[in-house]
Amino acid sequence: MAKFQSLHDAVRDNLKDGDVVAFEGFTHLIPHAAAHEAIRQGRKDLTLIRMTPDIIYDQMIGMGLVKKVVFSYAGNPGVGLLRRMRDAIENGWPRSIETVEHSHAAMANAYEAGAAGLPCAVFRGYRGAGLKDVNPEIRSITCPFTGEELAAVPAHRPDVAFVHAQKASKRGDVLVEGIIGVQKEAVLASKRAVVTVEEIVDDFDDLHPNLCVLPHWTVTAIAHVPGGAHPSYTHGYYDRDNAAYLEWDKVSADRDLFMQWMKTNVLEAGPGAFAERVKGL
Amino acid sequence: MAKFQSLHDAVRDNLKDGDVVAFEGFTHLIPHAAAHEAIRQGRKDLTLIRMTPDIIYDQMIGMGLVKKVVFSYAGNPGVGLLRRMRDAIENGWPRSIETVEHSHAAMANAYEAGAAGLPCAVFRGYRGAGLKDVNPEIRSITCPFTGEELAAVPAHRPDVAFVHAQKASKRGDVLVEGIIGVQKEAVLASKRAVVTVEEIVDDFDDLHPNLCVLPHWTVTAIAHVPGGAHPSYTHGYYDRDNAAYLEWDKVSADRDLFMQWMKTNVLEAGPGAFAERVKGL
Amino acid sequence: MATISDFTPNEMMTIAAARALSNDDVCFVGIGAPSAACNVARLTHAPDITLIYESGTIGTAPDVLPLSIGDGELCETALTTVSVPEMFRYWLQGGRISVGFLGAAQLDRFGNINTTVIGDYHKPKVRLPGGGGAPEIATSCKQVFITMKQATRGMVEKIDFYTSFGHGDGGDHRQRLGITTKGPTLLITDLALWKPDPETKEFTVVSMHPGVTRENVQETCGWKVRFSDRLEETPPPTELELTTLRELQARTERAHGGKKGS
Amino acid sequence: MATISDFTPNEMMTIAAARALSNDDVCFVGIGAPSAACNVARLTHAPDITLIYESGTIGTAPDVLPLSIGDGELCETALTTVSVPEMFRYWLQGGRISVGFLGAAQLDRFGNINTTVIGDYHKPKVRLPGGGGAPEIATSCKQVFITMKQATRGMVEKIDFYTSFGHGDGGDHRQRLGITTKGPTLLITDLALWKPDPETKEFTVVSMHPGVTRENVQETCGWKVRFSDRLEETPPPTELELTTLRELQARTERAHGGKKGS
Repeated sequence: MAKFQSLHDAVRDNLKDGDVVAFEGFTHLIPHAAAHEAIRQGRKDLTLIRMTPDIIYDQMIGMGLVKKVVFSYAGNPGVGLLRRMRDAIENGWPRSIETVEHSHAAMANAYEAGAAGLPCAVFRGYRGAGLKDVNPEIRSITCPFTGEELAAVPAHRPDVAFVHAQKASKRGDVLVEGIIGVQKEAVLASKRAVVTVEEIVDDFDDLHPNLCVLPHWTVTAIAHVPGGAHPSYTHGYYDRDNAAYLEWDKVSADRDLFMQWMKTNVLEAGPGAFAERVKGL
Repeated sequence: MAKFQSLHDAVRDNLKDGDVVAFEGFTHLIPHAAAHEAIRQGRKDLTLIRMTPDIIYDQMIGMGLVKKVVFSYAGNPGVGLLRRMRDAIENGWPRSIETVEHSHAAMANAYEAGAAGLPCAVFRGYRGAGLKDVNPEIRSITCPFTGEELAAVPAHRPDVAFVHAQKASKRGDVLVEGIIGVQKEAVLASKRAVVTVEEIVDDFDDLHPNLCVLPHWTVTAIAHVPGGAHPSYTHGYYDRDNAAYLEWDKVSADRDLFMQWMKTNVLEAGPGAFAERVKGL
Repeated sequence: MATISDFTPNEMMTIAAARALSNDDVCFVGIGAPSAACNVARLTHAPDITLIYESGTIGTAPDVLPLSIGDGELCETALTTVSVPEMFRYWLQGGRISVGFLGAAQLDRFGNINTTVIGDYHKPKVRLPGGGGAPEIATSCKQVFITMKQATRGMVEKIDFYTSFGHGDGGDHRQRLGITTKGPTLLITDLALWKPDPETKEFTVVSMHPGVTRENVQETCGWKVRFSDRLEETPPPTELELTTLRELQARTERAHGGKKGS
Repeated sequence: MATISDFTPNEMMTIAAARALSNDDVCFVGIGAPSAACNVARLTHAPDITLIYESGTIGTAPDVLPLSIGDGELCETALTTVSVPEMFRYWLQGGRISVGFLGAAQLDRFGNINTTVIGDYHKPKVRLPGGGGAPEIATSCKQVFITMKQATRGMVEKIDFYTSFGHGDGGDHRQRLGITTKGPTLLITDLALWKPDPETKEFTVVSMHPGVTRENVQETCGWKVRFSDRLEETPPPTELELTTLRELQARTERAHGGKKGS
């Protein structure tokens, strides 16, 4: 049953040291505010799952929260590489991290299987691809009807998922619109789910019947954080702040500059800052 | 690429003797007009796939079009049994039919796997259930990570699917709303797809982005048949004609009465009759 | 308080089933008695109960009882409506349903159900509709409630076909098959409430409805009935319960009664 | 008609890629050159082409080029937007994509691609972003077009990691792995068009862009280049193609250029 909480309390109650956690979003609705709260609270030894680790995973890795990343594409979307993640992988700074690497198809199927309560996902994939030689979690299964060999990967079952969404109703139901990514699957695959929202509305009575809605009993906590996806965007609310993505390429290129930026913009800031950041976008 | 055709021509071009065919719809949007056209054209030796065979399958079986039915629940929805299907199974009238029986979960997963281009569906099912002892198409697969035994069934890959929908755009894109059932999966799993629609509109420009839409290049033919789901209903257009469902229970109880009813209401009628039948509903 | 003469056995069955549901339940609802029971619960003591119909409607609150599991009313009053594959994958198999309701053509003392055939599967005397969602409802829901009217041809020593698995041969049979859910935990008939014995899993009468005798229960049941040592009497329907059920049925009759196209 | 001095090699590459697309194609589009090429095709000779971005947007018609594969513009102009699992299951794996576009950090003569690591996988010299959708785009799309700027460090004798499979060691290697799609059928660089030899599957230059010499092609390629016996010259961009591309890029610059929050 969804509990309305401050973001501070929602992160405190739902994210523990050593957790397997997914902050999901596919270019759209990236839960920046929630990731920053996790950094402020100094969680340790996290295993991060994400199809597209981007700035927030770069930040968490750079701040030393992370021991392992399970992913399929690690980049600053539309800009380039993730420099903090590279520094951790190539140089062990601030700590070495383990990586488990998949394709998008495998990751999407693994979330789907997690949401569906299955132990593994089965799909046609990885043929001729090198990842199956370096990732022991890529195995195969034989179709009992055709004999075709299909790929199998373990289902994702995070301890907790964080997602950002447009609206919650007062009862705690959540609406996600536009590019919906794997957010529904991430929430349903996880033991706990924390959602930050742009807006809380009385009810969802007038919604079209076939939208992407998460019932309140699938959500653990909801925090009202306007602008909480900045610098990514929220369909219907504000656009992507592309300058911030470009800025990150510079900030993340230098360890000292990175630490200073994090101090100013994350450690000494709070969720309330996000509403300001999206003004005019 | 969707071709706009009369229902007569769409059925003539897309349904052949001996085809494996799915007329899908889950209580809502049952493609009655398309099934009646198939009966008028006298197709033979069809294998019918359907989660919930109902009146139209009772009619096709009673008229002798069918050699095999793949299904999970055969009933007159909200009323009772399918008397023509029973007569075929129990007494071989007008011909004996083969049945391949699954659970809903298996059928839904088999359509999903078909849409996903996979040879089989994998799910947790049939534990302790008797169907796996009488249906050789229910097999198992072992999760390579946990050792759990999961059920596997062949994917559905019909030659042709028939569905009814609310709207087509002039370009041939199709919108399905409300209880969407397995229609999208049935269309995507099939080699060809024929859609009857209530209405043809200029475009879909104002639709919410996350609705159930079939792009024109996934549809083979579209026929404009207002009322084409009668006596089932079309969300946003007309309600279920419950009296017709009750009437069917009586009509189908007697072979002669059945034949007479089919002559009057199907063989000597045409798709144009459906618009009349939904007036006032 | 209503008295025995004021209600029918069917009404008592529906209301007893409604009482077994709580506000936090997420129910997979079938048509007929389960649908009435779930909606009476929602309209009385469990306003926040979540009702799910296998057609894909989640969180429905119909004003009248649906004619089928896919009525437009269910979709219009639902929080959201998903595809049928999603319903069976994410919602049922995903383990999110707390109570699944099943009816039965044949039932045995261990809660195994047949709705497939009477007689031999390949040469059936009567071909019934089949299992539909039941095989997986029986194993994926956290627990299963069964409702049926008692009759010797329905409550039988041995069912002709295992459409859905209850407790099998009893004891730990579920666990031995790798099933982790509880299975049938309650049988609600028009005469009594039954619960599985904690050890043997045989259904045992724990409460008889007002005015019902042990003989009534035994003579409508095809196996030798076990009665609990602490047999209770089911409280009769309250005025609120009975009024709610009857008004629901009256609204349903008015809504669906005379509807017919040209 | 434009002449050689009027366009850049990058523009020629994008326009040559656009020309390879037809009105009936369903394209899985990546960011960068593929996105520009697909949209130039849509705005010139292929107005009905279907563009799909892996974020879930089907049938997009963006007025400006997206910054990422998940821009709001893609969703707003799409026919429909589906979930990412559905995109990869029903649309890509379902075999509905006629052309998949891939870029490469490293490419070999058989169209095998590396975008994962430079150096050893476990001790990388450079950790690149990784494969994303590429491993399955390479095998599920009916055919694959590759675009990249020529450079010896990119077009190499042996790639460090097989992110996605092209023609493997050449010949029938795809078929031997049970892959039924065609794989890379066209390589569009800033200097030339390449197609796989029908037998060996080695990429062969079939057309050089205006003003490009064999030496230009060889000195920017890390393997010994094979040229077709019937080598053609790529027609230069037409006025319409060049204007369309430049206007698209100008609109894109205006739309995304200065945007910054507080």
